[in-house]
Amino acid sequence: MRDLQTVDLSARVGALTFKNPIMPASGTFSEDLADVFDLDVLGAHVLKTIMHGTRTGNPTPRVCDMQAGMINAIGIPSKGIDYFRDEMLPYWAAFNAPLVVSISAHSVDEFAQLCSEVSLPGVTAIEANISCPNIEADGNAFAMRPDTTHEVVTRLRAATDLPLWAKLTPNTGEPVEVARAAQDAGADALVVANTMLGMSIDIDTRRPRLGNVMGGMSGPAVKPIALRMTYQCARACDIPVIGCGGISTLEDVLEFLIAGASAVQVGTATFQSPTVMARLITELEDWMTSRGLISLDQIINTLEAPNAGVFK
Amino acid sequence: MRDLQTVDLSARVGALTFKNPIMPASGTFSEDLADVFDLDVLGAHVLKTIMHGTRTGNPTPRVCDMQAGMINAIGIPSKGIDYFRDEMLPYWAAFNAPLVVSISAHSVDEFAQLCSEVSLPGVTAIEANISCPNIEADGNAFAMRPDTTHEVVTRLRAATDLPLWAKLTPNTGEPVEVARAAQDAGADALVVANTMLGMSIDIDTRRPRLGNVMGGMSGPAVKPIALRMTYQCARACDIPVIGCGGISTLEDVLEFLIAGASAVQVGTATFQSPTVMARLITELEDWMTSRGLISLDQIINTLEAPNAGVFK
Amino acid sequence: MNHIPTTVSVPVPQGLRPRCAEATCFVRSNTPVNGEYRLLTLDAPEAILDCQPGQFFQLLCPQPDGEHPFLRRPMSIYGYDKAEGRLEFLYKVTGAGTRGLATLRAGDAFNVLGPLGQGFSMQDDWQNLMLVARGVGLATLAPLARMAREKGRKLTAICSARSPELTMSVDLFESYGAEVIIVHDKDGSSTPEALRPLIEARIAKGDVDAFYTCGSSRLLRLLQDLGETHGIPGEIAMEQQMACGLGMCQACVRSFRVGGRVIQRRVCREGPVFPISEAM
Amino acid sequence: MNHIPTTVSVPVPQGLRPRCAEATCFVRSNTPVNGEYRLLTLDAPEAILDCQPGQFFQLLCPQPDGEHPFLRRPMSIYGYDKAEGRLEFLYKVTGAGTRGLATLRAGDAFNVLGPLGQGFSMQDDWQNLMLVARGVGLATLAPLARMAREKGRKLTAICSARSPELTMSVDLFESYGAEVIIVHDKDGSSTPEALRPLIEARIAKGDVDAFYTCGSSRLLRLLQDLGETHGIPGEIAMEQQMACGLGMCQACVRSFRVGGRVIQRRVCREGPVFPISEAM
Ligand SMILES: Cc1cc2nc3c(=O)[nH]c(=O)nc-3n(C[C@H](O)[C@H](O)[C@H](O)COP(=O)(O)OP(=O)(O)OC[C@H]3O[C@@H](n4cnc5c(N)ncnc54)[C@H](O)[C@@H]3O)c2cc1C
Ligand SMILES: Cc1cc2nc3c(=O)[nH]c(=O)nc-3n(C[C@H](O)[C@H](O)[C@H](O)COP(=O)(O)OP(=O)(O)OC[C@H]3O[C@@H](n4cnc5c(N)ncnc54)[C@H](O)[C@@H]3O)c2cc1C
Ligand SMILES: Cc1cc2nc3c(=O)[nH]c(=O)nc-3n(C[C@H](O)[C@H](O)[C@H](O)COP(=O)(O)O)c2cc1C
Ligand SMILES: Cc1cc2nc3c(=O)[nH]c(=O)nc-3n(C[C@H](O)[C@H](O)[C@H](O)COP(=O)(O)O)c2cc1C
Ligand code: FES
Ligand code: FES
Repeated sequence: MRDLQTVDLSARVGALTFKNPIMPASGTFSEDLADVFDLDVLGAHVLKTIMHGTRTGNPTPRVCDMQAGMINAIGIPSKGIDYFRDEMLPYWAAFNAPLVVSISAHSVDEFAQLCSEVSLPGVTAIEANISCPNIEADGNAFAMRPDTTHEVVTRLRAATDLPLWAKLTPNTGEPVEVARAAQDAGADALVVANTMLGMSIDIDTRRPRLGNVMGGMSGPAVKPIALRMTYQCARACDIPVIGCGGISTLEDVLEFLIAGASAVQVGTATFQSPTVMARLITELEDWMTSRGLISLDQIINTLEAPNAGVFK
Repeated sequence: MRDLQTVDLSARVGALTFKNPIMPASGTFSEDLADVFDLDVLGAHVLKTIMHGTRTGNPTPRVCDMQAGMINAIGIPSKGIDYFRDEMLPYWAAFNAPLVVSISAHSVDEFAQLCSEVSLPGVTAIEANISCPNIEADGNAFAMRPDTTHEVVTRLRAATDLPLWAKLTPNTGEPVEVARAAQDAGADALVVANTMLGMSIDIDTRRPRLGNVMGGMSGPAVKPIALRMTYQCARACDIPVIGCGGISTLEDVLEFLIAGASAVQVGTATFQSPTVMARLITELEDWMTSRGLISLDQIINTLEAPNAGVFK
Repeated sequence: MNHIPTTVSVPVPQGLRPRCAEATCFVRSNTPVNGEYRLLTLDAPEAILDCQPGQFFQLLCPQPDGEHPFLRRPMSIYGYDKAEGRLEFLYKVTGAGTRGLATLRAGDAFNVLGPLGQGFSMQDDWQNLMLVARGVGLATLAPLARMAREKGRKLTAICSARSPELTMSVDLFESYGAEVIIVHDKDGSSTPEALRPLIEARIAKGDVDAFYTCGSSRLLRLLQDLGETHGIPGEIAMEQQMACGLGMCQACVRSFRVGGRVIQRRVCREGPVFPISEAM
Repeated sequence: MNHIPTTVSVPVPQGLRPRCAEATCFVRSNTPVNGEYRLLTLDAPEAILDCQPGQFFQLLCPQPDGEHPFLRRPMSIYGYDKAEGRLEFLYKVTGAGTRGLATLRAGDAFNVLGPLGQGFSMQDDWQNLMLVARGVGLATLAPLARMAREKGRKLTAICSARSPELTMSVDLFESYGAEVIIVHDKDGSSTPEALRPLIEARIAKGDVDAFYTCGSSRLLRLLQDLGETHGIPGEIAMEQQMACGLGMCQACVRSFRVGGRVIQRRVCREGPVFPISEAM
């Protein structure tokens, strides 16, 4: 019997179904990657966060190395909503892969307005970047606290009929409370998580390695943080969680799925190897085949955790 | 003139002066290291956190690997205050290097009582581990919030005349507020920081790699987090900061000093190379000599940060 | 690979010849032994070659392609020779660290820390020794053969494996004059039920003053039971996940039954060798 | 080194021959050129050898002892030959990544991503070319020599260095028929003040239709000034810290003055070659 069944990679995230659970992380993906592989193999396309007006972003240098990862302080350079609607949307709408648009803003009003303005045909879901540590000083973003999260997600919920994802930050001390606040306010899914605030100094010049002094850490070094938060949020919430942080190998993908993620986003790994997402899809399929698994349900949320009860 | 001056490695931490700024991090050091090098070369000795009664610690496995670091869920196995007073203190008091005793407790009362009981002759300073993420579920410790920090440090301050250091956690979303709370409550110095809560899963068994499911990340992967917090706390507070997190090379030591640390603690690096602390002392001296520097004051808090104003 | 300079000398307490040290060794060879096992032979400095059977080293494993072992990996001393400057490990490739070990080639530099822990004892009245080992446990017990010969003891080695081809170190035991009994899963001779009468027969002949074993909890229970019944002491080498290997971190504890109480001991420091009667 | 398997083939859009690709190359040689520079010569697959002078590759650098470069490092194409399957980089050892490059030995596998970015143009009416380069900028400008010869253009190369011994690539320029002028710091011939009359004399003779340069902001300002005064266009190759190298992350922006406005462009995508008149 088993031989007759084929592996079904499809991933359900609330009401949406993606043909596989692999999608890019916001800010690490653009049309430029189409030079390297066929972007339609991806489960979804997630765009760099856009803001309402045009913005330059942070001073350079905007990136630096660390052991097993990188730190970025790109900021959110943005060409604004008009450019998105007129130039970007038509380009992405031509793909089969569903389009997820990431948005952000400095105030709740602006956020809600942008949310309603990007709710256009061709857009499949909206990812609310309520967590970018570069927008406000010291990493303070809406997602740092349950109350501010609840407030902004409530307003975003009212502003769109599209599926709404809230992207959380690992910089908060209350990840579970923030996740619940997003759920209670009507988010359809959680993206867990954005970058961790860090810093690096050039000892020869005694200057920060980033123009912005501090920046967001990503890559393998932060994977255990994102995995822990994914596990915490998946246990605490009923809405699906999309894992994100340091994913670069098949083992990483499986760790997040086992911890409870319904899908995953891949960021920094694409900078090391632009074809990594396409490879992960193939490797996941091969791995499932070799183990006789036919559905992601046989992997997602299957952690054997005898002592897990002691954690919230 | 310069040739006549010799490098002075001594490090001032409030009223205390250490002969150099290198000391071990709590929990990564014990008398066993005396088999490897002369422990009197160190700036100070910092012991594994003790609690009042006897405790077993967490289930095994207690440690696992990650890229560029490790995760531990040792917990605080403790032989209690009597064993400390009768067995450990006499051993450590025989060294010239000053002794720093790390303590912790589950309640403010117990914490204060232990603090007063360990304030014995032979003890130079007390490090309050108000941040160990394994003690309470999900990493919630006193140092997660300014109010609980203020409360416990106030009580500890009243319980001892010895210099009191507060060891902070990177798991909080309010590191600066917590640091200020510790300072306001009378701490003499801050140790920045303890481990970051993370998790790892064995995909073959689908079990957590740690008996305790989650644990504290340490090593090079977390260095940018600890460095960022050191910088934030050193700018926000008047009391000295002792940097801790991922320090394994001379460059790391210098990064923390430049960011504002008055001294540093070395933990996980000792597991990779037990002689690392002794080497760092020599390398620091050589580096200063080669650059004609004679005092740590020429390094500490010398970050050139044109944009730093935008950060708290 | 991680960068651990070993050229910088560090101050050592007056009069203390380091009991253990970090040292850079050079690979002589690193060859497959049978299916899953490899033998790593190193040129090692004298300073780290005052070893006891049962002690171990903490190996800083190279990073194999795409994997990143960070902590050192504990490995029993399989062979050592101070005069020749030789140190050997017999290892099974199981994960990132041992896959890293498998990449070592002749001439490579390789950082080790040791010797660590407490080795086997061989008390004066333990004249007739019986060793029961399986799989990688043989790596740990093998140096007992030379020790037994040096001390003029009689050694019987029961070597257990999945199938007869997979037994290891038989030649080594025999070269030191040990009697070797091979048992295996294929014919059922390796089960505790089959081993019990075999061992009891030897005990009856007065041929067993002490047991040595390693690893398998089925064997441990069998030997604990036989030991208690017949008043035969013995030692077991145990394993546990480690970080420091020196006794500092308390990662490697296991529970032991001592005088009616259950206590925790560090495998790296109080062990890895413990009395069979106390192991759990 | 990081693990990037390149054997798995990935789906590429119908009809698109990848403009750039990840590929495993093999090191032919990696030799010192003078004090600080090294020449890395690779055996490279055909698929990545449709290069233009001025384009670059993103190199996945091996980890040197104790250092951990994570991001790829951008390097200009110094030489390439599709027929021969050869790709060359001339690099200066400055930090962790380039120290890692320096550890590569003949036969080593090495992962590169490219060719990337927009190379130099050589418009039809640019018949007399003048190139002004210093230090590592020579690595970027060197392939222009062959391009000029192939297109039958006349090339004058002003090579600047700290001292005469440190000039590089002079033979390479001359082998393609370029006239080489060496200037250096020791006799002061490399300052903008000394270069200006030298270049102006050539301009006066009608010998300069276009400039090419790279790197130094003092040279840029001199050439911008001369270009504006005499109506001479030109191109500059610029540098900036990069993460992706493909245009995705916006790490590598620089400011440009275009039509009275200051705009930001990505060095990796719109560049690294830009009009001299727009550079800032
Ligand atoms: C004192 C002692 C002596 C040993 N002697 C030998 C020997 O001579 N030959 C041999 O092949 N093996 C021996 N082992 C087991 C060996 O340490 C492990 O097989 C090895 O650490 C596995 O590492 P890995 O990265 O390949 O596997 P992984 O499974 O990827 O290791 C993951 C982590 O778990 C730890 N770990 C995994 N298995 C064990 C284990 N059995 N014991 C302790 N830690 C483990 C690793 O050290 C690492 O930190 C010994 C273990 C101990 C404690
Ligand atoms: C398009 C382009 C072409 C280049 N061509 C060459 C060449 O042909 N030969 C050559 O020697 N160098 C060239 N460089 C510079 C080269 O990229 C850097 O010297 C190299 O990245 C330094 O890396 P490192 O780790 O050794 O130094 P580190 O100083 O340790 O690098 C730290 C970080 O800064 C980045 N960085 C440092 N210097 C530069 C720089 N000048 N430009 C961009 N990023 C930098 C590194 O990539 C790394 O991310 C080029 C740069 C660019 C952008
Ligand atoms: C260069 C860069 C730019 C990023 N820009 C954004 C962004 O605009 N919006 C956002 O929500 N996250 C952004 N991120 C965070 C990523 O989407 C992702 O959450 C994070 O990098 C962790 O995943 P990774 O380790 O796989 O990269 C950015 C990350 C990087 C490295
Ligand atoms: C095995 C282990 C045990 C630790 N135990 C303690 C402890 O008992 N008390 C404490 O305050 N910190 C403890 N820590 C945290 C360290 O003191 C240090 O803050 C942390 O590891 C970061 O530094 P590092 O990266 O240099 O190790 C422990 C860390 C490790 C790795
Ligand atoms: S491994 Fe650290 S105490 Fe045993
Ligand atoms: S390096 Fe990423 S956009 Fe240029």
